[in-house]
Amino acid sequence: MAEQATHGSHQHDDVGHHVPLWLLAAVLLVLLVLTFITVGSVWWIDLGHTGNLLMAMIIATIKGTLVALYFMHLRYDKPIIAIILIAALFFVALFTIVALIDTGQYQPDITDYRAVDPDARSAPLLQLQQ
Amino acid sequence: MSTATDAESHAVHEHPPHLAHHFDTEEQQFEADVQGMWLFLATEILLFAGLFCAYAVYRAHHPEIFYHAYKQHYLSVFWGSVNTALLLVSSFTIAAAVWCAQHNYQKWLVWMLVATLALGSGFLVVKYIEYSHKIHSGLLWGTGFNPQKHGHGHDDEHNDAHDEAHAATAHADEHEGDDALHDEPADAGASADTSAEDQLQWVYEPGGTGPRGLLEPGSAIELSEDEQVRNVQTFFGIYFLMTGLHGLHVIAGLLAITWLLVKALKGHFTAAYFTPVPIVGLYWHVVDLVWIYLFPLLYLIH
Amino acid sequence: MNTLLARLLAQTNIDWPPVAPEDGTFWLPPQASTQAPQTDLAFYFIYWVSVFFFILIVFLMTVFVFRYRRRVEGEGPRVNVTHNTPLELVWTTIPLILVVVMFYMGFRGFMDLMNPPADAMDVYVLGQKWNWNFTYPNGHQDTELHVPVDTNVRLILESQDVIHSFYVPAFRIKRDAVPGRYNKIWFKATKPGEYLALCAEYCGTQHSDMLARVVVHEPGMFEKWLADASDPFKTRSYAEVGQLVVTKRCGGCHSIDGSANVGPTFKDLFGSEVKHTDGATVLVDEEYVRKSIINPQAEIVAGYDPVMPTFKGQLKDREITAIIEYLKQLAGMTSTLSDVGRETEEAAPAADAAASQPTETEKDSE
Amino acid sequence: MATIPADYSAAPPARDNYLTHGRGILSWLCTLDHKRIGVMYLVSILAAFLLGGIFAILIRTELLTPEKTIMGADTYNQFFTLHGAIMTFLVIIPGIPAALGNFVLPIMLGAKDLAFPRINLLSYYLWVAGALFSVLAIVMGSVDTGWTFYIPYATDTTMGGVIPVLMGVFVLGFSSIFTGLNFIVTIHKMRPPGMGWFELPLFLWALYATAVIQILATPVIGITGLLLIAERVGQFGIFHPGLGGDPVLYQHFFWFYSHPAVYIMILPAMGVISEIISIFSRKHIFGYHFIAFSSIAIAMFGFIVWGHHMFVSGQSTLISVIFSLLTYSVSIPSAVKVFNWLATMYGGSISLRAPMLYALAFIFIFGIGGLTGLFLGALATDVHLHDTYFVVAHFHYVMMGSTLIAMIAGIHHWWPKMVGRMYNEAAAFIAWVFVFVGMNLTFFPQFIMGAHGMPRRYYNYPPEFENLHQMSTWGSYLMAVGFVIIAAYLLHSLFAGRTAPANPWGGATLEWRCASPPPHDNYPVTPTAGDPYDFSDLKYNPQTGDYESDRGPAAS
Repeated sequence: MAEQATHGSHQHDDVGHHVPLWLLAAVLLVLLVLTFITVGSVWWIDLGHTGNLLMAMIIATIKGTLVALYFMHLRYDKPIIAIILIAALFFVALFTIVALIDTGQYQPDITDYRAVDPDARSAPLLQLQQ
Repeated sequence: MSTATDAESHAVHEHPPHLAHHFDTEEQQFEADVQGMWLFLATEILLFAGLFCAYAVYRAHHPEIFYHAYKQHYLSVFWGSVNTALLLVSSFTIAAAVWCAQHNYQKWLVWMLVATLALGSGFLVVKYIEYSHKIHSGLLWGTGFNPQKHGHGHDDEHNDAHDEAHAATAHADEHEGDDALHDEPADAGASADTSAEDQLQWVYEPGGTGPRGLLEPGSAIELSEDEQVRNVQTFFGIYFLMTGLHGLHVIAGLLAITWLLVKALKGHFTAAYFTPVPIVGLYWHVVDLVWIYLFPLLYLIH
Repeated sequence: MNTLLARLLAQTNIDWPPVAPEDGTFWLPPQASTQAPQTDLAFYFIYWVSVFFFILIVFLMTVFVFRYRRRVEGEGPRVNVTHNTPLELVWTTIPLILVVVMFYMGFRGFMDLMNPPADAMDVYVLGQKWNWNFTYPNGHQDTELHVPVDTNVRLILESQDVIHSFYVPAFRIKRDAVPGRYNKIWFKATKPGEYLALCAEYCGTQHSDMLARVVVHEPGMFEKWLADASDPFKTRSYAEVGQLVVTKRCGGCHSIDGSANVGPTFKDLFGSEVKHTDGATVLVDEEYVRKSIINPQAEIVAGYDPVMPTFKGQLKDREITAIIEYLKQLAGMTSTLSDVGRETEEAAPAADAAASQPTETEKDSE
Repeated sequence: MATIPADYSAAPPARDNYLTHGRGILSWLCTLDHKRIGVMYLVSILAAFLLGGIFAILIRTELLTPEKTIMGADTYNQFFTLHGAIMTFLVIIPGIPAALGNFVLPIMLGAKDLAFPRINLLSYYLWVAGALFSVLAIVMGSVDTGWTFYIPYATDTTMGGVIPVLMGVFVLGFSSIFTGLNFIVTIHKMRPPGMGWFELPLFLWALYATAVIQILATPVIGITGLLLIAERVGQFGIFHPGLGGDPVLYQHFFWFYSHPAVYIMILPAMGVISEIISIFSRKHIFGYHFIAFSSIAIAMFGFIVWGHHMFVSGQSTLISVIFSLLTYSVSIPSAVKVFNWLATMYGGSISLRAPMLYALAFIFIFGIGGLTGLFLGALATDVHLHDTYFVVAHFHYVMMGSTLIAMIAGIHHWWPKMVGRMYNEAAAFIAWVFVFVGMNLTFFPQFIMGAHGMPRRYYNYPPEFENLHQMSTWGSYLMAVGFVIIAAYLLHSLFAGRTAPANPWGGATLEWRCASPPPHDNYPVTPTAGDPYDFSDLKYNPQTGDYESDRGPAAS
């Protein structure tokens, strides 16, 4: 992580990297095409619910990386910036995955509760078998 | 990162105008600003993480709600795609604005910022259209979820539903707990669907006393037996939270770009000093990044 | 050690069974369930490891402070070693091994606790704002948890309003009662006696009064108690049953001697006029008492908070009639239904007629 | 205690310094100088600490007898909620980073100020806004939900103060984020020549690890607060069971932030203790790399353990087992730090001045606090001990006994640098005895009560715990007396304290190379940093009571 910025100091050095305009335009075009594919896939491609979700997420991630790399100059910045973004995304994933696993594990408790008819509660209900 | 200039030559160095007294070189200041902004953007990403996690949990365990919402075409894919395109292009224009600032094309910089503002405002207009359609059709969160048949047969109350729309939109946008709205939260939802008085209004009882935490399916519209999906209000709870919070961030972004535009018009940005432009640009790109994920998750559930 | 514990835990006369009666150890309450020995084993293992390391740290610290104290300001250190990687590895791996053992001991007890045996007797525990309600397999509902000794009992916890937590220190069990879902926990009581169950998750004003008596019966006594509790009318008059139900369910908020409490007192209440928050004054008659039990929030007596939970589905009609009779007795009126379980005239409301024939009661309690 | 030279002049420091640089209230309220913002933070945080402490004393007085002693049940519930909320969000999370960190970090780096001075001032005013929201909450009907705001109680309670407190928490979250953001960028971008990552003082490593947690965890409490407000105002039904929501999911949201938050509290305290132990033993810190990396390890492990707050809440067995195992990973770095401090003291030249007294108390109390955490990490024992006074005692030992005591140690350590005055050592020793004895007398009996099954937040407790509660209440009075004595002699030192030399304790980090109190710009010329724990070149000068470096005059 130690990035010692050793460079000659000169008057009015231009800070930050110049991303050429044509590259920006190209990235925009790719983004629009990808959006078109995502929306189009609703009617043309059907990989089942989870398949469609996965495809949509992959396309969205590609679009996201393109925006981050070129529009946000991530590709030309110091590695610490990429580390910050990746750390944030890692903790988003950690939080979501653990919440998913846990809610998945105890979901039966909720569905059992909802399956029981409230009015029958006064009688000795043993609808809950297991 | 330590300064490259040794102590002696620094003292003799004449201090460039935009360099803060506690920084040694402009390069150091610019990189510090960019790193600081990226750290703030990490917190924005994690702020939305809470909503994405709630979305993931409720879609994983009640997928039928999300497929039902899609099959009923509650959200219009057309307007969603338009919004996505608007934000992508606005992302391009602000990136171009950074390029213009770096190359000292001050006139083009102004035009690019104006374009970004226009596209961003367009996004909000489309959001307004979508929200008013939801409110008109009674597709709200929590107890406000009482869907009527869409469009036909409801022109007569169109006007007052329209007025309700403003109240509810304001409500939807400032749902972040503006306690001014605290006093009649349920009414905003209930009064929105004036034609629903006669239907059995499921009275929301606090705590678990509700019928096992299950809300009646949309009784107003004819649903086949297997389509009787309960708790569809969860979808709209998450929809309005996500798009509402995102909408607030779009508004904040537009305000920041307006501030940039004013400074650009005054000619504050030159090739030597233009740092605020990429900083606001980074913020705008993250707002676009969040929408890139929101769009497929909410609009394209097939 | 126990005498010190006795002085620390001063015994005063209380109607609740003590949480920590005499025969616990200095640290832990008595072991009254199969879960307790496992938990205590893990507790004491961690305890002695902690004591060892704590005394080691404090001893070393005090020795260093006196042996290497600074005699004159500015004096340098006696030794100048600044790092020793093998030593660092030693005091990383040893604690690591110890904590993994601690994890395993806690894990073993927990797995046992989280997997109720199949043959367990099911008791439904309903937590509501500020009392517990237990539903036994034969449908009898009670505010006390009675269990036979040496029998697996599975508690199925649910809540009516906010999160509560069912906690019996003597059994070392605790589980939240979360509204909107079932939570399960089981225990096998090993020592007959009376224990205290408390609410461990904050739930409002009377969170600290949300207690329940847990009675572990000698072998064979439980069935006798359940039969009697399921049908109190067989051996008692309506008024006596009413007194039983009122002390169990209503005593927390309504006093019977006129003293102030969360709810209005029951003394001389029946037949009197009460003013409601909306200004209307109503005669307290049978219908009013019945309505206040089923839907208390509809009319609240002026000057009291609307905190009374509904007892709909928890009290059978006969029990409500019994409460009414007891209220009449408290108001000095003669009770028209004081005879024990025999044919009674039609004075009681129609709904009660079905309940008066003895044969009905068995079917009713199914 | 160590001999103290007699001939100190009581004259105030004559030179121009950051205190005399600007005059008038505006020069303070609109200052961009990190030192002034640090002092303003310190005063505000100590005021909030006083308010929280008053609630604590009232709660302890109420618990003298099982039944009603001085207040009703609702008032008691409000007081412990406010005590919890004020102490965590207003005092102990911003405590060391914002008050001491703001003041010391730039000087330790030889820098003129933090990377973003304006954001630093914004962070202070966000803290003030958070405090005002808390006061507004008290006025608007107070809040009785406990500082955890568990749903559905937090959405169903009729108390009017819940929303203002949540807005306060949201605003304080961003105040914490901006402090963390400032520290990370400053440490990355503004280190002096000669200071690589491994010449960084350990207090800065601790602040860096804390800042990483602040950036990555605080936004989640932000969104949790928003969702809770939305739940209350608009009945969104994300968490509320009555609308198909899941209250246990709320607990995941809440604890995902709140456990890392306890490491936001303890890490800076460990940083302060590392500095003090090394300086007052006049010996190079032992195992620098291990202490530095254990700070980062605690920050990272802190994110994967939050489930141990939910073992009995209906969390699934699989996830509970995983969280219990991971929870033990966090105890190892803390143990490594304690052992390294002891190794630092071995063979040193230990001077028992006030900061060192509190550092030793820290090791003693954090020892108990940390080890009792092991009981709560094991699944079987946590089922018995969860939500009892055992937990209350554990987190008070770790928060009150460790972080607060370390903050007091830090205040005593940098007091000469902050105000240019020395305080009375004898009074400091007396106050230390009161605080140390009072703290242990207050919270150790609670371990016994908790293990016997005394639940948390009980207004009317089973009578058999009466004696233990009375011991605990008397202990809290002792501690309160101790804090009053501290406040007395520190305020006294402002006016009549001896003039402080630049380096009274003989520290080797950069902040001791500038004057006490430092000039507005800290250093006319950025100093070159060396090994932060190399005391060999510092000689003690009895006349001035100062440690002078023979590598040339202090850069004052």
